Amino acid sequence: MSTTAPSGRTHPAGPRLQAAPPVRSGIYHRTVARLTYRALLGRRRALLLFCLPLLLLVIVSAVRALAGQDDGTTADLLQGFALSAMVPLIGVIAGTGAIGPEIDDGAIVYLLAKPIKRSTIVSTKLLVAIGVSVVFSALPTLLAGLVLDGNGQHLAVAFAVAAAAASIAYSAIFLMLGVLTRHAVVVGLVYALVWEGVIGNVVPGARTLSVQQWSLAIAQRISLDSSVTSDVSLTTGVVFLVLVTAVAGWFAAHKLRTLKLAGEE
Amino acid sequence: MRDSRGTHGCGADHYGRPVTVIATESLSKRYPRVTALDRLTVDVNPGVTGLVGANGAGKSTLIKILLGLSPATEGRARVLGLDVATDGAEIRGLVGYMPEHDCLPPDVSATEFVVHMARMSGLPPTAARERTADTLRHVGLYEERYRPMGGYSTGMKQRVKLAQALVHDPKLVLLDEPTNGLDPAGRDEMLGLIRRVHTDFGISVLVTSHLLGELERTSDHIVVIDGGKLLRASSTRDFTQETASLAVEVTDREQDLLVMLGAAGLTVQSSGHLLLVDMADEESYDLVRDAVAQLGVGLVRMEQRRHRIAELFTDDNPYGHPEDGPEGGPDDGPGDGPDSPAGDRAEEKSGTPAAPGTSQEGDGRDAA
Amino acid sequence: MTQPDVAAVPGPPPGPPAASPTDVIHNIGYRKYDGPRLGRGYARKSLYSQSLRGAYGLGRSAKSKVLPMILLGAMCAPALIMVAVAVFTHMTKLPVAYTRYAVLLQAVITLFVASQAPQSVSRDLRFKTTPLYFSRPIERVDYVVAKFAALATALFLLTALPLVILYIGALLAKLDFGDQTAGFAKGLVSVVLLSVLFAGIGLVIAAVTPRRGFGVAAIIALFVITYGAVSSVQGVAMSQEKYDVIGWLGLFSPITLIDGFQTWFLGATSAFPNASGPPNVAAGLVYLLVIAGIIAGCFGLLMRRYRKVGMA
Amino acid sequence: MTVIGIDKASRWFGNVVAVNDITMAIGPGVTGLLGPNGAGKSTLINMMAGFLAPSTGAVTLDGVPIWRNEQAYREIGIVPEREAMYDFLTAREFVVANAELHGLPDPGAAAQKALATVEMEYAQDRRIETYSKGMRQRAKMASALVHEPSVLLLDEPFNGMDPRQRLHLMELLRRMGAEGRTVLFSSHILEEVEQLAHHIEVVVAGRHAASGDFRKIRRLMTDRPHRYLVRSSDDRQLASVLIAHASTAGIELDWTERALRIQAVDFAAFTEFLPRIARDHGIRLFTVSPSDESLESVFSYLVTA
Repeated sequence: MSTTAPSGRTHPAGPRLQAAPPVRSGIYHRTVARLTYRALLGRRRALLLFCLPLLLLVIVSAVRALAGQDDGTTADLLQGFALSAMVPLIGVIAGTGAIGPEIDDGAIVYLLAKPIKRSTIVSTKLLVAIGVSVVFSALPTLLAGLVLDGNGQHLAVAFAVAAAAASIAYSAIFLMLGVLTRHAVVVGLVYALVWEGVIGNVVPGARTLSVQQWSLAIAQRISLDSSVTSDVSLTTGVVFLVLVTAVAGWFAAHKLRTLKLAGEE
Repeated sequence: MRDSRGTHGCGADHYGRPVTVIATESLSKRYPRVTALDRLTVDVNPGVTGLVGANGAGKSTLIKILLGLSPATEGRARVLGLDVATDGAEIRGLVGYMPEHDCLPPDVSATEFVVHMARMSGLPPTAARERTADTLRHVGLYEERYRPMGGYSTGMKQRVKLAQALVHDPKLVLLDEPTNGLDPAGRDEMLGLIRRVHTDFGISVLVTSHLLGELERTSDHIVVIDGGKLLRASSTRDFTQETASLAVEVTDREQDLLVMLGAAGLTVQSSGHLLLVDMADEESYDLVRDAVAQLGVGLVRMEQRRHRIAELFTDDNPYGHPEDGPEGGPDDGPGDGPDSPAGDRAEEKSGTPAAPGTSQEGDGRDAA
Repeated sequence: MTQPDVAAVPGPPPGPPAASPTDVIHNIGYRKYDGPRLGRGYARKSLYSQSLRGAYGLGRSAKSKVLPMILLGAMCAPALIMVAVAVFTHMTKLPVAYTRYAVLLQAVITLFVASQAPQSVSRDLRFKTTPLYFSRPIERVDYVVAKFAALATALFLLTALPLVILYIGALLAKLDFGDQTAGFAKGLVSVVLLSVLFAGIGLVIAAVTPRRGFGVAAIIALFVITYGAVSSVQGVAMSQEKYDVIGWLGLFSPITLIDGFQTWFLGATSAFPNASGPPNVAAGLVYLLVIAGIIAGCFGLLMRRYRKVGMA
Repeated sequence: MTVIGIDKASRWFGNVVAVNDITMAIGPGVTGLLGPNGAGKSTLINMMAGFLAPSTGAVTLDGVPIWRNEQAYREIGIVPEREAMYDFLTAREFVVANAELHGLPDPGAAAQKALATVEMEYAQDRRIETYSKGMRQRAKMASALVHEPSVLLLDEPFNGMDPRQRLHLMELLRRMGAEGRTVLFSSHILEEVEQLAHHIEVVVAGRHAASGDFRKIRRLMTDRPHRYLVRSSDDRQLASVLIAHASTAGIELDWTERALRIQAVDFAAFTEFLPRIARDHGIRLFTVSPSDESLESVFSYLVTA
């Protein structure tokens, strides 16, 4: 994003609207991104971002030490812990954290009161959230897979790709929640733990409407291990992932555009 | 405890009966980066005392030390004759504290909350209930006291905060910005209440405020702390002494009046819509009166200007700066703002003559 | 005790009809208080009882009673059913050991901690009520002790009540008095420890998350994730038949800590895979030390936390 | 010359009407937006800041609607009431970020200039979370000034500031106004408004209650009795002369103040009559002091009206 040259006039009076350059649009604004990164990684909640992948690696190291190299165990752990617990949790933290606290404490004003399209703000924050959650979930998943059985049956790569795809969708969903409600983290956790963690694993019908299953479809395609199965086809999975990401992102932008920072009188 | 002499300078008479409510002796508090209090020596007498201090560490640090919650780096302080270093708990039993910030849980009623706080102060259950009912009535909370506090207005919340500080019948209350967030009507009521806390309840009050005008109106004494040091402590009357300058405002023809008074031998300056007349002697009053009468214009105002506490924070220049504010040389000390450039003085002068003088005369409070 | 107030203001002025002594206008102005001022101990007790009642929503809005009461019900219902079954089918022993009950219903206990620990301490932080406490005679340690004790007691009530039901039921079913009493006593010891441990962990998390929702979520996440991780790795160890490892792994989540402790010290049957509790004396002692260490650590963290919060 | 126009604007939240059919134009100079708590000041400012759409009516910047018009922010600088900023940044980083968000060609220089304007250079490399309220306020000001806006909107800017900080900010705003910017600030502290704004807009319960110079507003309310406190060399005689005059409704001798308290019904007649009659009777006037002309009492009239 190169900076366009606005009027650098120092005299305040006089209309500049006509002469002014257009409002900044696009999908990525460097400054918004920098602020978001620092908000996400510079605070206490970032600890959780580090803790969860660390926990995963500790567990897989322990398991590797116990069980040696084993494809079945690898698939179980990567699906049971990485994809169904860690990925959504990281998604909650990154997705809501990218925008929720700013709206909550009102600092978002400093972004909104700028000649920048609000859709640009949302898309930038979404990209940041995606970046952060991919780094903190797909990468550890890949590492965990390698530790467990060194990409045997392509399991490590399969689950890493699935985790990345899921991270994108989760980021969008939770970013939208962050715009919609002050209780985004709680709602997100309930969704992540209950829907994805329990219902998605137990109630068959719910599985078709589960980010975890959609991304599992990708893992199923990539891995050579027959124990990795999804309830949805690859096409369905990918279509749903794209659709959910796009709709959530659009809706978040729409909501931010009409966000009312009403006085609290 | 180390030193049980009659606390010279802490103003206690022979044995413990405090004449001063608060007495500090070269009290200092230093943090790694800032010095919050710097050898502060001040006595606070019974009555309502206003505390003025820059934002930041000083004020809250002093309150913490006085409540025995934070040790001083050096120096000593006594509250109600008790040493803050050793008798903290006892002091806190006899002192009430109303914080500046919100401190009320929204989901309980004022009654429940204040009863609970009364018990935290050591009142037995029955006494806690009875005193809560009385105290809430005294601060002006009636039916609302059974409703959850989340729905209260700012004024009602401030009343509950005051009630919890009074419920155990303290000898002294520390009120931190009690009028913060209140609109004019609410402020008038709160200031009236604060006066009553002293006059009717017999409780000494130390009240902080950033609004100097309201301290001038409410306090018997005023203590000004700046940069951790005592800038000045004296009675409000001393702070607001009359100056030798007479402010005159007329409905029309200021310039003519200025010329006339000048011709009559008076030194006159124009400031906004005011004329400032240096008082040579009593005759000056008559000269002004006659000049106005002769011009046939209305005499809106003629009063001696009073000093204001705000002057402590501006350049100590005499009145009569030109209206425009030049960019004053910024010489920031760490932590607080630079002295204001001279423009303040001029504008303040042209803007406020009504408020300070007259409200001091006694009308400000019964406006409601 | 209030009636004859300071009758300072006399009735009408000395006028024609002499005022009878019953005609008085009482002074209802400000009254001084010169009754007793009870000290820290009393304030601490008051805070304790208030917080304990608060944990069950007593003295608060009707809405805040709902969840704790439902959880208490959920905790007791299985015990009642078991007792009924035991009495009517003339069982020779209870279907569940006293020591096992809390482990089985850990989800309910977790929910209770997660909902009530934040309500106990996060509110004071969120709404900045803490300075009001510390500007009174009570000290930091009084506050922490009262809050800690109150939540531990609330948890003890939650976990001990079903055991009492089981015990009474067992006696009604004419099961062996000695066995039952011993089992009941062990169960009580176990839930005391559980209550203190869970209360400590819950309070520490709640005290660093002033936002109540975060606190609730963080507590649930901690209990669920650690338990999930421990049991899944235990599962792997089981499949590899490494039973000692199973026993050691229990150290890494709160409920399995309690399980390991009672398995070694109270002779309970472990709920671990293959019932593999702590493998040896050293392991048993480590369980005890870890539990004690966590409880002490939580207390220390709370004290530290409130030193900072103090009067902010 | 930049003007914010509010034209028959209303704003309601459900059935609560926060702003009720207000029309006003805010032009260059300092304007005080005054009203009791809950009067709708913040709602009004939020509409001017483009954070809230008017339910009916229009809020415009030089004729262009502000709502959903990001372009307007090139002209508008906002100092919000809420404390939160990006507290993990230093003030310099924060202001530079704001400059970048405005797309300024040299963000660093613009930021430095803004920080100099608010005299915050000495603390610009400390994190904002370490700041006092007054320093925060100045950092907010710097961020609002960084793009040299022609309109400055400040919601309760003096809240929580100490006397020095207050004086400093007043001076700053005064300067902004003198430079030809449109400066609007809201407050419920009359002392502040009185000292800073010649022009006031008063809102009460969502309605536009008054507009203009507050002294003139006071005089417009001629049906109100004007209260005066007068000290003279002969209060009794003065009282007896005054009470006979039609401009005076009531006189009271205040013993504690040793002064007359006078209710004037006809402001013009009374103020002209008083010096004349004093001169004619040889009574020396020491003090003639209108005791209800402060904004505070103007305001209480408006509120109770």
